[in-house]
Amino acid sequence: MTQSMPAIFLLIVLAPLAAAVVSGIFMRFIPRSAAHWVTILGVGLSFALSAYVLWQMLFAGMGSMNVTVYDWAMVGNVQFQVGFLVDRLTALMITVVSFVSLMVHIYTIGYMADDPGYKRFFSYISLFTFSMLMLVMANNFLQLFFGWEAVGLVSYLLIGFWYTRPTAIYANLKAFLVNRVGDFGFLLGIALVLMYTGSLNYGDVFSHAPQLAGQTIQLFPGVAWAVPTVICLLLFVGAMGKSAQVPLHVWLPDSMEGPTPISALIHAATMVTAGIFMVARMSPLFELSNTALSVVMVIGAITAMFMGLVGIVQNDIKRVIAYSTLSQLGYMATALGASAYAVSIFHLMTHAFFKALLFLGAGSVIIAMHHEQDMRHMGGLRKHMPITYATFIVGSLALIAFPGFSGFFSKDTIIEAVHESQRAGSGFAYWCVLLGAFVTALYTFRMLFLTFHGKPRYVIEQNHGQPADTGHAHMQPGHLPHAPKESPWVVTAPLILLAIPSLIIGWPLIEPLLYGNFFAGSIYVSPAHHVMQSLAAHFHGSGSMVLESIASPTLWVALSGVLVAWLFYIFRPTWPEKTAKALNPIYQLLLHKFYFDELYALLIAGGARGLGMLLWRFGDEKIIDGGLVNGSANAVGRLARILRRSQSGYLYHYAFAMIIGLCLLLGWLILR
Amino acid sequence: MSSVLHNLVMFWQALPAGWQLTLRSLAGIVAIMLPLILAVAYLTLAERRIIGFMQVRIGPNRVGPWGLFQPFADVLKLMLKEVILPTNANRFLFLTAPIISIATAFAAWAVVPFSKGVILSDANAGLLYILALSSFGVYGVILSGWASNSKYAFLGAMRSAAQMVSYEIAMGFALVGVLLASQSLNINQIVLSQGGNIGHWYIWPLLPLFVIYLVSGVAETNRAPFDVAEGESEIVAGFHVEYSGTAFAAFFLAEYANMILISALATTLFCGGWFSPLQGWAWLAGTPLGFLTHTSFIWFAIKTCFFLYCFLWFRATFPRYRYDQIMRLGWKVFIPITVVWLMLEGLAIVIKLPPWFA
Amino acid sequence: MAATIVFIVLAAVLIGAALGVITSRNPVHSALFLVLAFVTSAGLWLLLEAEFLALILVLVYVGAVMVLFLFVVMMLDINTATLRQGFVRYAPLGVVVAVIVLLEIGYVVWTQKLGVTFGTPVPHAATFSNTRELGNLIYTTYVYPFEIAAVILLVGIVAAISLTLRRRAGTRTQDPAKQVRVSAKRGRIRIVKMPTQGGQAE
Amino acid sequence: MITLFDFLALSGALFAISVAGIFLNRKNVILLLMCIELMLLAANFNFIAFSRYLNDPAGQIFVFFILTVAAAESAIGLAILVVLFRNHQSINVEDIDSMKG
Repeated sequence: MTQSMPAIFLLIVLAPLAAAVVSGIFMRFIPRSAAHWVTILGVGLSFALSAYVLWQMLFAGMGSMNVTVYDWAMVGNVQFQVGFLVDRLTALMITVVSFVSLMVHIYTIGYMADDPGYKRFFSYISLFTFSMLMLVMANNFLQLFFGWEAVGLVSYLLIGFWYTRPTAIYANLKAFLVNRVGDFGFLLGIALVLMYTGSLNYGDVFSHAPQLAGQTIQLFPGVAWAVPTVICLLLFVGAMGKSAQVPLHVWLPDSMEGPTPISALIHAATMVTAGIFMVARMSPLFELSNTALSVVMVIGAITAMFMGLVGIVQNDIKRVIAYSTLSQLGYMATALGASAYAVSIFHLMTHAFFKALLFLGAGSVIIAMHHEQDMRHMGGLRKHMPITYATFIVGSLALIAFPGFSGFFSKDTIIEAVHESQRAGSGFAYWCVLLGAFVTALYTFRMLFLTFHGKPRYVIEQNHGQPADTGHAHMQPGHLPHAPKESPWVVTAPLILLAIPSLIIGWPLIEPLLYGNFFAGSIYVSPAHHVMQSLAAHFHGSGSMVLESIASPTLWVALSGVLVAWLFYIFRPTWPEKTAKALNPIYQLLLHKFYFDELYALLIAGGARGLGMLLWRFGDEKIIDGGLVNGSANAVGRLARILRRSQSGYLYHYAFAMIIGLCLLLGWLILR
Repeated sequence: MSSVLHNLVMFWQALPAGWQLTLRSLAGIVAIMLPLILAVAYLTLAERRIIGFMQVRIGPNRVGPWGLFQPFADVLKLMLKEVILPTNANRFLFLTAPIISIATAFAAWAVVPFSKGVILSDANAGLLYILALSSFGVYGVILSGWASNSKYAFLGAMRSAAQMVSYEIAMGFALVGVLLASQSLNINQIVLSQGGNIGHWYIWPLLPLFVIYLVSGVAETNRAPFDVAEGESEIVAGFHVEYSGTAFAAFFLAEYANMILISALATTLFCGGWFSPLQGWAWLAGTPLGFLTHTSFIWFAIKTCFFLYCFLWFRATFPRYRYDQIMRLGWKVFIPITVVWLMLEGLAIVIKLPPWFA
Repeated sequence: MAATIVFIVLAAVLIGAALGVITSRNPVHSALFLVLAFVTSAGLWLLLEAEFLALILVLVYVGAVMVLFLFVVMMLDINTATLRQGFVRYAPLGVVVAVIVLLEIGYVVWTQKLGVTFGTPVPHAATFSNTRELGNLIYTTYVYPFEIAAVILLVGIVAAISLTLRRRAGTRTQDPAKQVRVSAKRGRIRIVKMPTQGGQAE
Repeated sequence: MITLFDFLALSGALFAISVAGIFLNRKNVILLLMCIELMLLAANFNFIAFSRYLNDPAGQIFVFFILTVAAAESAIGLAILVVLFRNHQSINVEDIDSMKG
């Protein structure tokens, strides 16, 4: 069994890559159906094998495996390898990733049916699956970084999938640039790791980790920093970029310019969780630095709370879900900061299911609304699309942590964990995540009510003598050519398949995952950090957890959020407008997303522009062009103009020079 | 009578060693020069008679018995003629040129062995000396042509000089073959190394080199059929067209002395010098004809005369070469052949090919 | 004694010839003075028992190189008048520099004695051959420099020929080989069959 | 008795004369070439004299090489000169300054 494992790992990774190559490079030679069949087969194979690996881990007692399949290069003593570290954390991740990916693949058949870039899209998402699997399965920092950048690249490509839209191009540029900031920190962190441990291999680095604890580094003269803190903060900067934590979150809402399946796959379920995964993977390093963990926690809490607030005022259905994603990622980061890595990963998994479900559901709505995403033009869709509605409800309840749904188990535990944590900033974080629950419920049900309940706010235009296929582009916002109807089975099937785990996955998994020592060997928690133990002390099984939730504030906070949403959007639909007027400054603040974009545009873009202008005007034109290029040419020219005098071209002048030189040389030899 | 002789001997012994050397050398020079001039004189006569014979006419036969005094009459005539200096000619160079010609022609004889031990200077680098002097001979031609301030003379001088310089290379290479074979530059040594019998003569292993040497010699001396320098039908009489009287006689003398020198060298270097062609024939030694196997000046003279005859024969036989053909022959035929043959000879020396290189 | 006299005479002639080279009005005279200088040098080298080099100097320089010089000098239609402009003007400078060089060399040679002591030359045995000695050295120790020198000469030949070679248009040349190869039957005569006029022949 | 220094003085004088010659005949390329030959001759003198007085034939080898190189040099130099004359109708150094700076 273990002998065949390296081959299986390779197959898991390479199957999507092969599919991506086939559907991408041979795009012109294969039919549309071949593109989706080959990629679905590839990812399906990946999923099947991942599930097999997970099964082996859970029930057949397979230990973690660290295999190196290829020595890529050797520089000095540093080996660059391609290898796989597969333990329970990895197995769980690859299963989730390949499952969600498979769902998205299937869903895409319906969603992108009319798109000219159909085959290209399949190639991209397969390539993405490959990259994500490489990232997750890496056993060294180099491969991790490769996967990290590869998912970034695919994300860039997919956000700008509709490359004729200027907004898409701006969005993918933004995502790319913001991610560069994170990657820069990440790369510095990796460099520092290499510098202090001399290796890029996880195993070597983690075994060296305890020795790092006492070391300090002087980033600025005179200020000694603990090395683990610096490394962890730098690595977390990378995670902030990838997992969209404040203040590097700005790219994620804009990335909704990409097709909806992508939003589900990349910007909700998988890629954005790479940062969370990475921090969990680096737990032996993070455990060394309380400072870093505090930073992680506070950043996560801020993200969880404030990004949720922004979600309340959004009208674009996908943007609401995007802000909800940000908020949930904040929850995960907060859990990391509380040393509750397992909880974080648990939430990552449940979130992957229900958030993918919500996105795909939103996509289903968008199909029905003919690519209209503004919720102000929706309403009452419940009757027209029952399956979507039902699954959407499941997703929403999971999201607001309604007892019994998967999100409940993970999110509630996170809040409990933060409550238990004694780390600096945990008090602030606790209130953030608690209020966050209210906010989550508010925006989730606002979205639900606006979309599926109430009166329809769209107009059905019977075609005025125009051919029906002249396109949706000619429609006014909120005008539809015909009544919305339920999406085809390729769309609804993934919804149902995702709804099932969203509903039930928490019940069986919470105990083994969180309290069953499942991640032993994958995640290291310092004995000093007792959060999980104290949580375990309160835990008496999932059933009792559900029952006990009545006593916890979380449920009531969430339910009050639902109630407020019902009041505002069902009971008295005029209230939101009035409230917005009454609380105009806050409303404006939220509507402008705390002015992050404006701030960045002013400071960073403006600063960069000013710096660029300075460099261009002064550095480039004056110094380089004027001084170095033309200046050196001019200097040579001027010098040559003087030296040219000596080059008379007359042979005898040269001969004279030689002879006189000889005389002087002889004279010097004599007088020496 | 004997007391006079005795006094003379006493006087000689009283002289310092340097004087003795000088006087002895002078005596040797005179002893070579006089017969040589005589030989040249009679060579001119022989030429006229032989060519006359070949062309079925009589030739000079009026002065003295069989015309034997004809050369003296010619000399007398030339000596009595006026030496004309052309206008604007460089007087000094004009008069120096024939002297250079004749001096180099005679000086080369210093290292020629006439018989066993009969040699003026047994120099180590005798062969080089001869080559050096023969290359120096070019100057007589060039200077005479240039100093005459005459187009014909100048053209002739240019032709002649270029021709001599070109053929000197082929000639030098041919002589390198000889020095390779004998492993010496000393001419006496070269002759000695050919001793034994006629088979040891270098003419056999070096036959191509010998032919080239002989032809180059003809070209060096500007003799027919390589006499484009004088080419009387083209450029009147070549480089010495402006010369007359004694000066002309000097050129004449030099040309014929050079002919004799070339012949003598062909004899010495390739044909065993003073060795008898019958040397080594043991059965002859006991007979009355045994003296024929002895080394002797006579053999040297006979061989030299044979080559001289060849010179005259060529003149009577061959039409004149065109100038470009001469150059082509020298550069493109002779030099490659000599180089190739030198390689073969080197090979033969390495494998010690008997009897010459054993 | 005799050697000293020979040395003095030859050295005097050599110096005179060298002066002649640089002061002659006519380049031909300069060349001839140079020939004289080479010949006297060869004589002096004989005094130094370097007979091979002395003869080679005459053979190569006097016999070939200087002839080449003379050819060029004589055949080029050189305007010597313009070439000698500034001769007088530069003469003092030339003399001053020459004197400086001479003084420096003299100082090094006499005052410092080069800092070395030299023995007297060892007289050679009668059978000693300078040529053989040089040959032994050239073909053993210095064989690679010798080969390089050969290559340099080859390059010199190729360069000199290719520089001066020019194909003049419109020259007519004979190809003797072609002339010899001509077949009288096929190349020169053409036999044409002509029908007779019929009946007119007697 | 002729000493080494006599030869060295002679060659020094020869060298000085040729140096002066370069200054005097600065316009005539042929004479410049001749002066260079004269300089080489002076150098050869030293080699041979040292070779003789140090009893080391290696000096003569160098003379041999100098002669070789100088012969090649003058052949090429004269060839250039001929071509030059063919193109310029002059060998005046002042006419061949087309490469001046």
